[in-house]
Order: sequence, then C-alpha cells, then structure tokens
Amino acid sequence: MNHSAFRTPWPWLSALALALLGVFVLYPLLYIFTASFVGEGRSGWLQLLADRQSLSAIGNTLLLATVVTLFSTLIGVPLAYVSARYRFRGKLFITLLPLITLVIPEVVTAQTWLMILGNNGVITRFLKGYGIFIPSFYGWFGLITSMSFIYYTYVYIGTVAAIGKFDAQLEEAAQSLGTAPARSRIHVMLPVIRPAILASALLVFTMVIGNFAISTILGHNVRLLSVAIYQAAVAEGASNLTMQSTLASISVLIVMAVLFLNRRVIARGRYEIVQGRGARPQPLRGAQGVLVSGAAGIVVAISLLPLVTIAVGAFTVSRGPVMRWGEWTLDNMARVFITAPGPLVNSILYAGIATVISVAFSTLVSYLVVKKPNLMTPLIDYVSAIPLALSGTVLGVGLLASFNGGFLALTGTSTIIVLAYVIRRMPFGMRNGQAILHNIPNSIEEASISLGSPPFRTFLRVVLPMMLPAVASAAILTWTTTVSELSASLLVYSGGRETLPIQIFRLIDSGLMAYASAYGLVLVAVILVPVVVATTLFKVDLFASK
Amino acid sequence: MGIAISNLSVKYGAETVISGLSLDVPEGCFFTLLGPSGCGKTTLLRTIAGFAPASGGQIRFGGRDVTELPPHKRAIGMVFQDYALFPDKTVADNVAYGLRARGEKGPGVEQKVKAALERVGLGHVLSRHPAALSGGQRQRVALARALVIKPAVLLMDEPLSNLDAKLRVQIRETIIELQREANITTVFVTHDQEEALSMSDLIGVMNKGKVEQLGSPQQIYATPRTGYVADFVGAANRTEVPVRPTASGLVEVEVAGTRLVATDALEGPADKGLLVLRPEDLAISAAPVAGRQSLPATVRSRQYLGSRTSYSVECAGGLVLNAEMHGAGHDAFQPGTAIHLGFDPAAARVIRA
Amino acid sequence: MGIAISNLSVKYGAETVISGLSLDVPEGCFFTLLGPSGCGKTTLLRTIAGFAPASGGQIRFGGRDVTELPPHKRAIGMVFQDYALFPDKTVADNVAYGLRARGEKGPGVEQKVKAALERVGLGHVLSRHPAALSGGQRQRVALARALVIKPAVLLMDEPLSNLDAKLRVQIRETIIELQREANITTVFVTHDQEEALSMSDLIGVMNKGKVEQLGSPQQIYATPRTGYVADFVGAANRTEVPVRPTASGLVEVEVAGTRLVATDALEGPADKGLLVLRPEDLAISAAPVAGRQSLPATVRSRQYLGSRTSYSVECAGGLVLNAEMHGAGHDAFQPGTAIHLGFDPAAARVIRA
Amino acid sequence: ADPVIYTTNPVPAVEAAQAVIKDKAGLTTGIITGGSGVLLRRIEAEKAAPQGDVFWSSSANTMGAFKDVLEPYSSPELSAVPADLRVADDYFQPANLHVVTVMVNTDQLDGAPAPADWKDLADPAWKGRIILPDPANSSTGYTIVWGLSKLLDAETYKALVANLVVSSSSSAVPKGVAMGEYAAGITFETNSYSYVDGGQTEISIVYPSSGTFTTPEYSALVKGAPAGDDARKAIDALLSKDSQIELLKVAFRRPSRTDIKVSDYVKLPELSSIKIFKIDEDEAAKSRDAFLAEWAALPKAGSSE
Ligand SMILES: Nc1ncnc2c1ncn2[C@@H]1O[C@H](COP(=O)(O)OP(=O)(O)OP(=O)(O)O)[C@@H](O)[C@H]1O
Ligand SMILES: Nc1ncnc2c1ncn2[C@@H]1O[C@H](COP(=O)(O)OP(=O)(O)OP(=O)(O)O)[C@@H](O)[C@H]1O
Ligand SMILES: [Mg+2]
Ligand SMILES: [Mg+2]
Repeated sequence: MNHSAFRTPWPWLSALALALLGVFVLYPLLYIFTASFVGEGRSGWLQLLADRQSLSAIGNTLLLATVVTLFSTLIGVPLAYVSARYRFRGKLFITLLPLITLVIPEVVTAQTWLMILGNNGVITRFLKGYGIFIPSFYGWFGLITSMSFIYYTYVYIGTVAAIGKFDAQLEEAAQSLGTAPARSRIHVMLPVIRPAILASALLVFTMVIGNFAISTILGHNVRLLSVAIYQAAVAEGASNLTMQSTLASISVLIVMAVLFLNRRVIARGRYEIVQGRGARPQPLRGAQGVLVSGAAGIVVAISLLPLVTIAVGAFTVSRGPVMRWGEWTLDNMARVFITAPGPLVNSILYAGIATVISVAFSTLVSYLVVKKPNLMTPLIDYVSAIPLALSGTVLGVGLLASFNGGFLALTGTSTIIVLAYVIRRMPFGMRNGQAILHNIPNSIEEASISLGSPPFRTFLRVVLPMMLPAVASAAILTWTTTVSELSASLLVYSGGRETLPIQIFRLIDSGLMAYASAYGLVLVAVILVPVVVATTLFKVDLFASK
Repeated sequence: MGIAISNLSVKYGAETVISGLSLDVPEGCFFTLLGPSGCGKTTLLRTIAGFAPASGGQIRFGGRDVTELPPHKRAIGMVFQDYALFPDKTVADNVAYGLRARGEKGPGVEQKVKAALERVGLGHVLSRHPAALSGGQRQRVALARALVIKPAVLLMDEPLSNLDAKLRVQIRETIIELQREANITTVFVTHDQEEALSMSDLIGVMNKGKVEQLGSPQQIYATPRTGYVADFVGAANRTEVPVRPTASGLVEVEVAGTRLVATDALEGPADKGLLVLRPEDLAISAAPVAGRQSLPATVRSRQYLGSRTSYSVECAGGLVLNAEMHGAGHDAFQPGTAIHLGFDPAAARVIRA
Repeated sequence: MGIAISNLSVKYGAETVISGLSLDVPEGCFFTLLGPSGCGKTTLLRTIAGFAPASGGQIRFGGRDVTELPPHKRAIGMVFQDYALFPDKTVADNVAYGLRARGEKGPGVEQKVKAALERVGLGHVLSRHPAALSGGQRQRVALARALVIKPAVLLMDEPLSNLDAKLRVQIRETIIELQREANITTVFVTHDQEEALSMSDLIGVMNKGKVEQLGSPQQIYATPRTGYVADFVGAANRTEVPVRPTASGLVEVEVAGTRLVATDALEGPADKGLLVLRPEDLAISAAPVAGRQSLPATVRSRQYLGSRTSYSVECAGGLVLNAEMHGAGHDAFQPGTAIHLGFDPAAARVIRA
Repeated sequence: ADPVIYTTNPVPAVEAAQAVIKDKAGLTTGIITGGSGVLLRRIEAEKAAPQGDVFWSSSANTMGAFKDVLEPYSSPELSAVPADLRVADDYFQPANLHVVTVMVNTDQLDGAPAPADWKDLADPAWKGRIILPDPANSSTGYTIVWGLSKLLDAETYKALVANLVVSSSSSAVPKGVAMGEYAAGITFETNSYSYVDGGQTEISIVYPSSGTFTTPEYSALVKGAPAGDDARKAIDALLSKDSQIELLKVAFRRPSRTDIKVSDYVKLPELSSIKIFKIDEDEAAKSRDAFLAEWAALPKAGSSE
C-alpha cells in the first residue's frame, strides 16, 4: 500500500469495520473459546476421538449438509433462472412465496411433512393401501427432503440477481459457435454466476450444519452435530461444557474450511462482465409456458405446504394441543391483535432497524473486500463470516456474557436484540454483495472518478445503484430471516421485548398450535408486506436487467 | 451458402430499425455493409444470425428458409462488435469453444487453436484471461474464435476497429485468405471505407435501415447513384447545378459562375442535377493549366495527412470545395493563396438531385 | 496544465508493461499516442489518470507532482476504450454525471448536456439507456460525458474507433474546437494514423512500453528516425542498403542492382543504412521518365482503394516494394506488367540501420 | 422492582401463575421463556449482573449443575410439601410432580388390546411403534429408562428397548402419538392428559400395573436477584395452594403440596392410587455416564441408520 491509499476513505473505513467486528463478533467469541479451555476433565479433543458417536455425528452432518446443499442448488438455480428470464402469469407469487419457507417455524414444517409422509401420513397410508412401502420419513429421507425444500430459497434469492445481470450477449456468442441455447447457458452463464451460486450454497451448508429443530425431530437414529452440541450444552441432565466447546469449535472449523474453499473458488472466478445487457425477461406462452411455470409452481407449492397448515390452523378451534379440524374461529387471530400485539410491534421495530444496519454495513464491507482490498480486508472477510459458524444459542450466550456489565452493558436492552440480529444475519448480505461486485467492471467506477466524483461518492452514486438488485435481495433475505430469528434472540430478550418468533416458540412449546399458527400467519404477513410493497409500489426490480 | 434476404423488417419495441430490406449475397462472396453509426448494421447482422427476431420478411441460407431457425443451427460464425469473450475462460478455451461444441477433441483442437491465435499475432497469450488483454488483443481473440470453426456464413461486426493500420492490413489478409480457402460467405461490417473498398467483392451502403446502393467497390466509389452514397463513400463535393445537355454522355453545368463540362449520369433528361466531384480529382495549381477546364478559388485552410494534404477552398459565390493533393510538395499552398482548381470532365459526374 | 512524465514504469503483477518512459506534453497541446496493439497505450493513459499505480517515476501536471494524487483530484476527463457508461443511468444522466459531481444544478446542467450530446449527433436519445444504443452511439456518449466537464487534462482512448469516416471527421472537429476553446491539454490514443497526423500538435510513437519518437506530424511522417517509426506510420518500404557518401546531404546507395541517390539522414558516417521509401512517393510509369532516377520492376498485385490504387511490385533480386498511384487512371497497371518506379532523391531517405 | 421469572412452563401455566402472583403478592411479573438448559445457561452468563429473579422449573438433576448461580430459599409454603420432595438446604423448592405414563393412540392399535404394563410393550409386535424422549437429551427420558432398567428383568428390558424409537425432541413424543405417527409414547402424565382434556378421544393414558416413576420439578431463587424480597414473595405465591390448584386446572400439573385433592379439579387419579416404583435419584445421577454408554449400545427400533 502506498501513501496515497490513506488519502482515500477506504483504509479508514476498513479499520472501522474491523474494529466493530472485533468488538461485536470476536470479543463474544472469545468468551465461548475461553470457556472451552477452562473446562474440567480431559481435553475435549481426546474425549472426542474416543467418542464414536460424536465422530459419526460429524460424518453424518457433513454428508447431510453436502446433500442438502446439492439439492437446494438443483431446485434454487433453475427457479431463479425462470424468474429472471421469463415473464408469466402469477410470476410475482412464484418468485416471492418461497420466502415464506424461511419464516415458518421449522417445527411446523417438520410436522407438516410428517402429516404427509410420516408413518401415519396421508401419502404413506394411501400407498400402503396398494402395498407400497416408502422408506421411513425419520432419518435421511425426511432430513434431506424437508431441509432441501426450505433452504433452496437461499440459493434462489442469491442467484436471481446474478442471472438478471448476466450479459446475455455471451450466450449469443456461444450459440453463434454452435451450442444449443441450453448448453450455452451451462457453459457460459454458469461459470459467470458461479460466485453467486457458491455464496448461497455456502449459506445453505452452514444453515444445515446449524439446524436444530428439524434435526432433532426427524433425525432419530441419524446423529447430527447440532443435536450433539445441544445435548452437551443446554440439554437437561448433565452438561459437558468442554465437549460442547469442542463440538462447537468443530462446527466453526467446518464452516471456516468451507468458507476458505469458497473464497478460493470465487477468487479464481473474478469475472467482470459488460454491464447493462441483461436479457429482458421473455414472455412464456403456450405449452412451454405452462410447463415451465407449472414446474416452478409445483416446487413452490411443495415448499409451501407448511403454510397451508398454518393458514388452516390459525382459524381452527382448539383446546389445549388438540385441534378441532373443520371447526372455524377467529379467536386465535383476535388474540394476536387484541390481546397481545406487543410481539408484533417489537418484531417489526427490531428487525427493521437490524435490517437497515445489517444491509448498510454488509454492502459497504463487501465493497471494501472486493474492490478495495488492503491488508485488513481478508481479515474482515473472515471475521464477518464467523457468525455463519455459530449457532444462535452459542452466539446468544456469548453476547450475554460479553455485554453484561463491563465496558458496554447491553443486557436487558433492545439494543442487544438488534445486535444479535445484525451479527447473525450480516453474513447473508456480505455473501450476496460480494458475489455481485465481482461482476461489476472497474472501468465503470473509474469513469465516475475521472469525472471528478470522489471515491466514496462514486460508491454511492454509481456502484450502489448497480448493486441495487443484489442489495435488495440481500435486504429481503435479511429482513425475512431477521424477523423470524429465534435462537439468539431467545437468549438475549428481556421482559416486554418478546418478538413474534419467541411468542410462537412459546405457544408451540406449550402445544398451543392454533394460537401459534395465528401468530405464524401474522409473521408471514409482516415479512411479505414490505417485500410486495417494495417490488410493486416502488418498482424495486429484484431481477433487474436494464 | 449464399444469403438471400427479402423484404426484412426488424423492430426494437415500437421503433422500426430495418424496414423492407432485400439483399442477395452469393455463395463465397465477401460482402461489406457500410453505413453511418446507428443505421442498423449491427441489427441486420444480428437478424441474419438469428438473435434479433425479424418482424417481417424472410432470410434464406442456400435456398433454405432459416427465418425461424435457432442461431446455433445456422452454421454461422460471428464476431461481436464488443467482442463478447467468455470472461471465465482463457484465451485458448475461448477459441476452442466452438470446436469443442462440434465434438472435436484432443490435440487436434489445441493445434487449431494455436494456429488460429498465431494467425492473429496472439500465440503468446494462450492461457491469459480476457481481462488481462488490451483492447486490440481482445478483438483479435474474438476474431480467431469465429474463424477457427470455418463457418459456412461468417458475420463480422467491426472486427478490426481497435487495431492499428499495420495489424489491420495483416489481419485483413488473413481473413481474406481463410474466406477464399473455405469459400465462406462473409458479411462484414466496417466504418472504414478503405477497408470496404479493398476487401470486398460486393458492398452495400446502408442508410436508415435500407440498402441504398449495392455494387462492386468500383461501382460504389466511381459511380455512386445517389448523393448520399457519393458523400458517404469518399466524402465527395456535391453541389446542385443547372444542367444543359451537350455532346453524347456529357452535360454543361454552371458552377460558381463558371461554365464547365461534366459526365452525364442523370439516367434521363433533367434541367438540374447534383455535381459530384471527388477531392482527389481536383488538382490545385497556381495558374490555370492549358487544355484543362478550371475554376478560380482561394485556399481557406488545409490539413496535413502525411501522404497528402487536404485543402478547403472557396470559389466565387461562397461555394466551398475540398481538394486533396498528393506527391512531393503537396502541402505547398498556404491559406489565403489564390489558386485554380482543374479537373477532367470524366471525373465530374452529374447525378439526379 | 502541461503534463511532464519522467522515467515512468508500470507493471501488471510481475510483467513490466511500461519501463522508463519520459514525456513532456506542453499546456494546451493536442498530443497523440500512436502504437501497435498491446504496446501499452491504455496502460499509460490509465497511469496518467491515476488508475494504474506507477511502480517507478513521476508524473507532474503543470509542475505539480501528482504521482500520488487520487484520480478524482486530478481534474481529468477520460474516454475509456470500452466506454464504461453507467448502465443504469440514461444517456442524459451519464453526461450530466460529471457536472453534478462538480455541484452544478438546475436547468444549466440540462442545457449543457443537451448541447454536448447534440455536438456528437445524439440530441435524440437523451432518455435512452446505454443498452439501447448502437456501438458508435455509445462511444459518442462516452465522449460527450468527458467533454462536457471541460477538464484541464483530457485523456481519450480510441474514442472514434467505432465511427464512420464522415462522423469521425465531424467529431474530430468538435474535439479540436473544444480543446482549443478551453486550452485543454489532450492525450489521444488512436490506431488511425491519418487521424493522428491531422489532429495532433505532437505525436508520440510507442513501441513496447517506450516512446520511440516524439515530434510534430510532419517530423514523424517525413523524417522518421527509426525503421520502426517509418514503417508503423505510413507503412514505408524499408530495405537495407550499402551507402556511399556523395554531395552534401546526399548518399549513393545500391538497390536491386541499380545505383541511386538518396537523402542522407544517417546522423553520422556509416557504410550501410536503411533506405526508406514511402509508397506514395514511388511513381509507376510504363517507361523510364527522363530526368528522374528509376528502378525497373514488375507488378505483382494491386488493390483498389477508391481514391487510389496500391500496387505491390517486384524488382530484380526479389525485392518487393509497395507503391501507390493517385489521380485519374490510378488502377491502370495490370499484374504482370513490366514498369518503372521513379522517385525524387528528396523523397528517399537513408537512416541508421 | 417487579420480579422476572425465567420459566420453562407452557403459556397457560405461566399466565395462571402470573395471575396468582398478582393476586397474592400484588406483583406484576416479567416472563422469559425457554428450555431449562437455555435459561440456566442464560442465568449463568448473566451472573455478574443478574437480570432474572426466579427460575421455574426443572428437575433437580438439571439444576444441580447451576447451584453457584442460585440461592437457597426456605419458603414458608414448603411446610405443605412432603419432606422427601425437598432438597438439602432448600436450594430449590418443589413446584410440582410429574408421573411417567404410557400415552396410547387407540386408532393405531390395529384391533389389538391396549397395553396394561411395561412387559406388554416388550412384545415384538410393538417394534418401532413406541416413541421415547432421548435419555441422553432429556431428563424425562433418562428417568424412564433408568427406572425401567431397575424395574424389569434384563431380558424384558432388552426386548422393550428393542421396540423403542428414540426422539431427541421431547415434545415430539406426545405430538407423535396424537398424530398417529406412533401407537404409544412414554411421556409425562401432564402431556398425555392435555390431549385427553382437549377431547381427542382415541388417546388413552396407561399407568403401568407393575409400577411407574415420578419426578419432582423445582423452582429456585436466582443468586443476587435484582427484585430482592419481591422475588421471594413470587416464589411463595408460586408454591401457594391457590397457585398449584390453578396450575393443576389449566396445565394438569400434579401439585407438590399434599393438601390438594387432584380429582376435585381434573379427571386424574390420586397419586395414592398409582403404583409408584421408587428410584434412587442420587444413584441415577451418579451412574449417568456409564448407564448412557450401556444404553447406547443396546439395539433399538427406528428409522434407517
Ligand atoms: N490486467 C492485465 N494483466 C496482465 N497484463 C495486462 C493486463 N492488461 C493489459 N495487459 C497487457 O499489457 C500490455 C499493454 O496493454 P494495453 O492495454 O496498455 O495495450 P494498448 O496499447 O492499449 O493496446 P490496444 O491498442 O490493443 O488497446 C498488453 O500486452 C496486455 O496484454
Ligand atoms: N436495444 C435497443 N432498443 C432500442 N433501440 C435500439 C436498441 N439497440 C439499438 N437500437 C437503435 O437501433 C438503431 C440501429 O442500431 P445498430 O446497433 O444496428 O446500429 P449500427 O448500424 O450497428 O451502428 P454503429 O455503427 O454505431 O454500431 C440505432 O439507432 C440504435 O439507437
Ligand atoms: Mg453496430
Ligand atoms: Mg488499449
């Protein structure tokens, strides 16, 4: 770095970002790690080597994460392609509804799948009538199916903007050289949008590793790391802090390793593409249109089955845990709005603030990392990814311990909830932002600077608008996953600061599915309304291609 | 395969860019499209390739109607105006792409790729990515990529615009060589007239989405049919003049008060026409030259062009003409000097106004 | 503001692209960089702008060291080789961008934008996005965007490469006009020599990251100092010859077995040198012309170039020379014809081999 | 200050308790919900500046590991609680009593008679049809298998275990039986009964004839509770007769007090009519690791491996 570098704002911003990450990510992390060193008994690693169960949990988790990532990609990328490149009836729904899968409590999702494919499931019983026995939904089958149909959304959201921005002339070049359109796409588009796909695949991978709710309900004999960590940390009965830290470290290490690989691959694939020649979405008509939108519709519909459970449940009479299916009532909804609107307000407020902070921070930081690299930026990149590797519980404990008194007392405030949100979801914006930035040519930025616009202004006036689709999709993803965040906020919230997911968790845990469904429905609305308003009213084009 | 286009129309949204264009390019012909920026050259090329859908009319390749055929089945090669190199692939892989798409494999591909890149002077950058190339180098990769597959129809959109004169000449020769070798029907878009005149079998001068004149280089340059063509190709002086027929093939005209004789290219009787005078056909001399008709004028300004000097001169009545002088001492006349412009009646053509 | 570059080096990774380059461009000068594809023109321009860091040396603007100054403080305007238009902004907003960055507001901005776009012939596409423009139109927007801010230093990277001859001439004039008006120091990269020769106050011919000759257009064209410059600018015939000094300023040389007289540009005594003969200085005639030294030869091939014809001729001993004929009947000589090449000793220069 | 209660209890129970505390002590309470492990960790993390006052409720085993962030409190209400439920120093206060039951979905019996005792469930016909919370994960599960290993002879025990499907989610057990995923589930009475009370007629509760197990649940005072005396008042209110009756009515929590007749309020049998097999909690806690290792090695039913 030469002297002139310090006359630009970038090194200073990098330092600021690093400092913030240090205080809010590294410092809490330190607490978690020191806990592992002061633990009693044998070293966690020795215990681990002796423990065949934990070892098999690691193996299973890696396998599950890989397979689910693969399936999610196989579902998410084609769906993103269809959304970005075609226009058809009901597209808005097909493109926005998958978001809901991220919102519905995973317990509900698991239960819905069981109602269909479980031992007593509708389809299972139907097939049994014909003497067909499908494999038990508990174990691999159920884990892979239910997780793939939730997590494909991450891939879908992360890829759609990249496809929208892809220079369509490259596809034409490939066709002019004699490859059929479909092959051209695979040969030419796939490598260019690969950073975006990889970035979202990484998210899926980490989400699977950290998944607890579905793992615990459907896992049964398949031992998984997240369940093992939970057992070692917060399960009833004896807890083993050393083991928990060791297992948590393993999960951090796995994610960091994957992140490292991911970075290497992305680094090889820094392709600048000519901007502004994204293909216009083509109208789909006739048989092909029916086929494509039908296929997309089916995928979305399958992933939305849990929503049906919620929607029906919200209006069903219940007593205790027993649902009186077929008897309708408005009492559940009434309870949400009249009896206890607090969580609704809290959720909107905290998640709204957190989304703004998180998106602003991650956009700026991904810009630093991709376009203004200096000695600090690789570190920033890694540190900002660490939250991916931490389960919400671990993060929550770390935050509580770090900011309970001392130089920054935050426990018992709303700030700590927002902080937990920001830290947990910031990596989403980071991955998305970086992916799109790799494709923006430097000469565009230089053009602005040569016209006398200082670097930071150039970022705001030229780079940011070009990143807008990616920022918008990151914002939507952040908003969605923040509004529905549970495990970290559950640890740091205080009386009167309950959010919707906490309320839903309480009700589900109490077996009150009908009330939980009512809150769930409101949660879905809370998440979708701003997204729909943004896309229709303000014409934020998620799939922008001008 | 020859290309036959009949009554083609192409639109962008509501705006018609090409309307009712018809054109025949015989098999193995090197055809050049010449026309001003924005007249629809790229659009026409893209329509021939199949990327821009025709809103009317028909395109045939060797008699077969391809109007509805998808691009990858048209056996074309195309050089895009802004290259469209695959950013994720090395130079070699970019060039190999089309060969591999045809199922070719193994060392044969590598050899062809290397040979093609050497032909455009890029044998040393095989494993670089496009981002690490200069503008002209990228353009040459795009060219090699299209040439290496020996397409039946080769479409090139300003493929030499970023190359220097020497390289241009050299690559032009390579293109012509390959084109003749494999009898490739070629459509070449250029803004460089000299290139068009020197390479082409046939030239089409486009204006606002139509082909205004189609002909051999000599026809286009020496006998333009419209003022537009005369002016666009070779920047002719044009002035409207009263016409009086005289001897067979000649007419008498009045220019800046002087009566002169010119060639009749009016294609029918008329009492006025457009006098077309190429700058290089106007000779400047200090005094009238005996036996040559001439026009008195004054030098307004001049421009040094290396092998020649271009003068702007003013005749009586304010008529401004351009003249070019070659050979030793071509920059001898200072602005302000009174001179005489001499020319041969054969070099002065009068066309329909 | 003049530009003074001393001992500049620029690297891409380990590869040195520019090494020890020094250059002085006086204030208000129109300076052109001429050089083959890949020689480092774009790189030099980017270094002057401040986008590519210098690995050694110094750049001064008007006496002030700007080597470490960030680009946006250098008061430059730049036209990028790949245009670099803002894809999400309209044409008008692209052009207005620089004005707004300077804090200008209101109808003044709109007026200036409109005027700038009209000057490049694009008054009608103000509200389009770049994607809906043709290649040449995009290039003109890029130009308007850089010109409208009247920078102190204007850097242009092949700004006219996608324009047709007529438009080119017209826009060249616009550029020159603006440049003179505001006394802008201009660095212009082009591959078009004619453009370079006609527009420039000063030309630098680059070769492999160095400036090989710096001079006025006449100096560069008429008195090239190296064979490379002679060949690159104007494609001269070059042949190594034994030299014998004769009368002052002249030398005797032997070409293809014939003894001839040429101008001495050897800059010192030598017994061999490089004979440089421009094609347009070689006159073809059926028989030797009295009082003019000449060389017998045979026409090998010819190329019609509209205003002239380029001939390739072969002398005794297999020496191939290029000659160009202008004026009426310039395409008169058929391949295979025996001819005589005449030239003036003043037009034949012998330089250091 | 208003006391803040960290509670693992279901919403209806919490709401009932809040009402009683308001009524008896005039205190408005803040509520933080979560699993017992999560909440205890949270108390531990907050020990420098505690945010909560009362923890309510979990098993003594679970809470044992967090004694250093809790504080003994001998509530006057404890006089109504049998001595054998109380812990040394009154570190925790017995809040209620859980009884292990077999929850049966009669629709899934395929015509077979409902089981009456543990050994009925050892029949190979039950393979894969009984769900049980993971002993490694839940104290309920641990209590059950530990007790079964003591109650049954080795062979029946093994045969029974071979029929079990283990779920790492405790709440999946009653849910799974109610949905018909499993014909039987081994779970606390309170969970089974809420389905009976809700009117799901195919659910029946079996108290095994050879004996079943009970677990008390405790509340505790957080060390350095910011609400001070009000926190103690809240615990008193929680342990009061009114509160325990309310909890019995809305959440089917069997009281820890002896002065409440259960059948007056809900359709549950009196404790005295259920055969209880006493287990040694201390021994169970001590041999946990060894027992779990043994348990892990036993073949079980369930999904694909
Ligand atoms: N990013 C890069 N990494 C490595 N080498 C590069 C990079 N960009 C350019 N080069 C090389 O540096 C040399 C000079 O490139 P430059 O773009 O300056 O050439 P140029 O003179 O502008 O050529 P052209 O007329 O073709 O545009 C070329 O050989 C090119 O291959
Ligand atoms: N996507 C588009 N939408 C609307 N108009 C367009 C679009 N692309 C091109 N045009 C317009 O169509 C006309 C023809 O464009 P085309 O690209 O064919 O021109 P061209 O002859 O290739 O010009 P150039 O020499 O500048 O490349 C131009 O006026 C251009 O502005
Ligand atoms: Mg074009
Ligand atoms: Mg260049």
